[in-house]
Amino acid sequence: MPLNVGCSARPGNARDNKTGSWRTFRPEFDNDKCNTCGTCMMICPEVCIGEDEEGYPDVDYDFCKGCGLCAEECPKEAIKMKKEEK
Amino acid sequence: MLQIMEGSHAVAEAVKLSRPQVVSAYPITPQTHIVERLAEMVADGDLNADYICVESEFSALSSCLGASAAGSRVYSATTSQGLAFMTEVVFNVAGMRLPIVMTIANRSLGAPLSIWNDQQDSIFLRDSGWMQLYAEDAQEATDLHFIAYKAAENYDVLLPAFVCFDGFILTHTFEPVDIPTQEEVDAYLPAFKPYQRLDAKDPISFGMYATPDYYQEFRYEINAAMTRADKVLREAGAEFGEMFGRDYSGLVESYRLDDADTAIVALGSVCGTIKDAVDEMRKDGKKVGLLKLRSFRPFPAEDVKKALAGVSNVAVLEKNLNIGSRMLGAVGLEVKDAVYSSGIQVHSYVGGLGGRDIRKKDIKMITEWAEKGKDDCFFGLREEVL
Amino acid sequence: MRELRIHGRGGQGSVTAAELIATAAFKSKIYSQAFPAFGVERRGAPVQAFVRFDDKKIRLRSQIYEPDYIIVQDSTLIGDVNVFSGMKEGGIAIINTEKEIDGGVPEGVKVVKINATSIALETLGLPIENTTLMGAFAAATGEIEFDALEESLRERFPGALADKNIAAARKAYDIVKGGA
Amino acid sequence: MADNKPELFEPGHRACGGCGPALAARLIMKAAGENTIVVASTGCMEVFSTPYPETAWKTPWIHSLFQNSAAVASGIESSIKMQGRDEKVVVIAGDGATFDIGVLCISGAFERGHDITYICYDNEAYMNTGIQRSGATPYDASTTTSPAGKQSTGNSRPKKDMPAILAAHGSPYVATASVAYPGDLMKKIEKAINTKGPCYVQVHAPCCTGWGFDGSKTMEIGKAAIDSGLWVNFEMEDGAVTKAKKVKRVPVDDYLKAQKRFRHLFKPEPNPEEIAKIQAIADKNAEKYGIDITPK
Repeated sequence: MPLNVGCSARPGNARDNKTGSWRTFRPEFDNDKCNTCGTCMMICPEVCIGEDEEGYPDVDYDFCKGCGLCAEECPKEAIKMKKEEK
Repeated sequence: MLQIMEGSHAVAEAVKLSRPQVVSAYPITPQTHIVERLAEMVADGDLNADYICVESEFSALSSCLGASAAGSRVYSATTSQGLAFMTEVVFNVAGMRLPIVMTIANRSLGAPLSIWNDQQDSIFLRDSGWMQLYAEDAQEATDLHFIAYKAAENYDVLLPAFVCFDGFILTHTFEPVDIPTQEEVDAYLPAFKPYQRLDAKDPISFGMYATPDYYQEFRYEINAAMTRADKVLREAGAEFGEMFGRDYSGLVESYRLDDADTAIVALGSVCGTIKDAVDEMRKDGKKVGLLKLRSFRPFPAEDVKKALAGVSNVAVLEKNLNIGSRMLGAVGLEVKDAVYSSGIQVHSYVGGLGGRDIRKKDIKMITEWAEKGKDDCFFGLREEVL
Repeated sequence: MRELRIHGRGGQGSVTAAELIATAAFKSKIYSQAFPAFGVERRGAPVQAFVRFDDKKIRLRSQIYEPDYIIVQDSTLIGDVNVFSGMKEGGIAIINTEKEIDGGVPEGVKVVKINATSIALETLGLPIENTTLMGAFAAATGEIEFDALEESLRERFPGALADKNIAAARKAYDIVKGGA
Repeated sequence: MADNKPELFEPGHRACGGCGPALAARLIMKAAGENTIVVASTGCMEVFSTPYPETAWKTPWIHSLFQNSAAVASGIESSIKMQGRDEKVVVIAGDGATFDIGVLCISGAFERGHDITYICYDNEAYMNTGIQRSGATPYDASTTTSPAGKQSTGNSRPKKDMPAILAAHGSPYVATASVAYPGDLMKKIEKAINTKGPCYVQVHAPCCTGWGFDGSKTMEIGKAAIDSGLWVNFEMEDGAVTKAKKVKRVPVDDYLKAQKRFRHLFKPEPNPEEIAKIQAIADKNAEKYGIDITPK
């Protein structure tokens, strides 16, 4: 790939870097407890919690670093952090 | 049209005719007359630009950087301490490949504080990635601004440029200058078309950081662009010559060098005094000539080699001091490299620092020194105060 | 090439005088160059400004050490400053004074005295002598045509002020011409 | 409840898990919207979001140097104004860039009245270079250049009052916010961007690595700072405080105890004298901004 003049880049290609490999703990979501309030989606520093068709959290594990912020902040305690098994 | 005016005002006219959209500068002697005139032009509506009245040189060039990245043709001017204060941004602008043109009203660097002329301020930034063009008189200073924009904005170059002209000696001198018309300049220098710009409709990230995997390649590219600038500057200079009748197709200019045994090499306004001195020495039967360097970056080594091919001795008149180097001046180092292994003797003679006047008799003296092979040294030194 | 050195005090318009003389020379089809002594002098301190005249492009950039002409804007400078320093034989010194010059005038230098201060006071109502001295310079040296000087003054100053300055210069011009 | 505002800060960036500044960037960009040009200072956020050739930013973004973002933004604003364009120019810079090295450029830009929004993500030290003290570091925090030791209880000076400095420049809108309250943060960013003239928002962005807490606790720490009175969320319009978040204050101890940077105040022995000084800072804040909820 030729160098871009002025050390510039087209936007959004940070996605080439799959930070999910950093994870040692993995958030698991219990949709029975979830009230789809969206807190986890809003506060994820990785911007990797989306919504599924029914409005429940849908994690992109390609990027989730397993920080546990979502689990900590979930008002319904619907997210549990589990040790990654690789 | 030929008019008589102050050198600074001639440069301000050239800047106006180049149609910058953003001008950002901080006042510093002896650059002030340029920016004051530009501010007047903006105030009177003669120049359709935003004049950012910044709080420092550091912000002057930083705001130019932003304005250029956002897609405007921009201009700044400074000198000496101001240039030193912007140093970090100077390197940054080149690295981001922004074609900013900045006038340097050459002045010495403190300490001791001195407002007077030498060329240490621009010379010390030789590795920054900016082109460095030097003017002999107000006319050349005027013309080089158009050429600088044209070359800087060329996609094969995309490097910023200093147009250097000697503080006071040129900035504050009244002399006849041919100022072209707006139509003529527009025909030579079309509206700025940025290679890329900050634009919400087509976003880019600009000025990212590079890991060891990439950094060296970026620096390689800057150097390659500077190498290409040699050709682009010549072409821009030749085209200028065709349109305006003043030829700048060469990055060096030889004066009575054809049969010369000794050559004097110099940059800037002192070349005028040297030409007069050469004429007088020629009358006395001395085979001496001048090689004037119009560009120090890119350094036209091949031209220098060719121009000096027939001479035995070279006196490089240095208005800078290469402290700690065996070769006393930075220009001499480059000249010596250009003629390496040719057997030509090259000497740096340092003088005119901090505004010390350089007279024809000084030129004659260093010519004799070079003929005798006198080692690098200062000239015009007041031994009695040492 | 001919060279002029102007001696004045900060605030007396020496630099303006140099510029206007160079402009008038330019308009008289002579190649000219004007520049100040590059200094940091404040109001009242002795200052200098320079003009060169030639039939071809002027390349020389050094200061002026051996002038053909000098203008002394203020005779109180004589004594403080060696205003005649380096003057060429056959040179002309235009001095704003009505008094005798006691010594110091080099051999072969012609002194043209003019009471520019009183002319300026009469004509301009202000003791600003530089334009008056330009008239004297034009008459004494023939380097610049009076019409060209008039044109330069008209470009520099607005309407009535230009008229007054031209009148002052004219008066000095006529006096010097008459005395010649 | 996920809102519909587009995400303009992308995953794949290299911030620590649970990074407060990364969350700040995401929220700021959601509030700012697509018609925004971002100017970044050298710092942790710049480094974790733009290693060439990967960038996490989806709007135009530029980085020049550590200390010149406000000046770069001035130039961009001037440039797009001259081109008749209408993008919003937003600086996002850390506290070192803002409180310390960039003050000259910020002061100039604010005095000149450029239509820019300057956002400081305040994580209270130089995190990019390894947790050195800045002018934003709170009293007694132990950093690598203000370490607690036998003769030292950490940083010896209180936090600089940057909002007051910028309000004194005549800024029409100055606000503080915290990543712990995303809705409030986004509202303030929007208000700043839509207010003409130079506006300033200082965002408390807890740094798990620099402050010494688990990345899962970023929001909790942010809230605790506010509950203690050591951080106050307020707004200033034309130089006057118009709003401040009221709290039922709790003693500062809990907030301090939760972070390694204050551990020396409790271990090996508690240092009630120093803790009292920090409590006094919180009390002064409470009085100044009137944040205490008085029992009815």
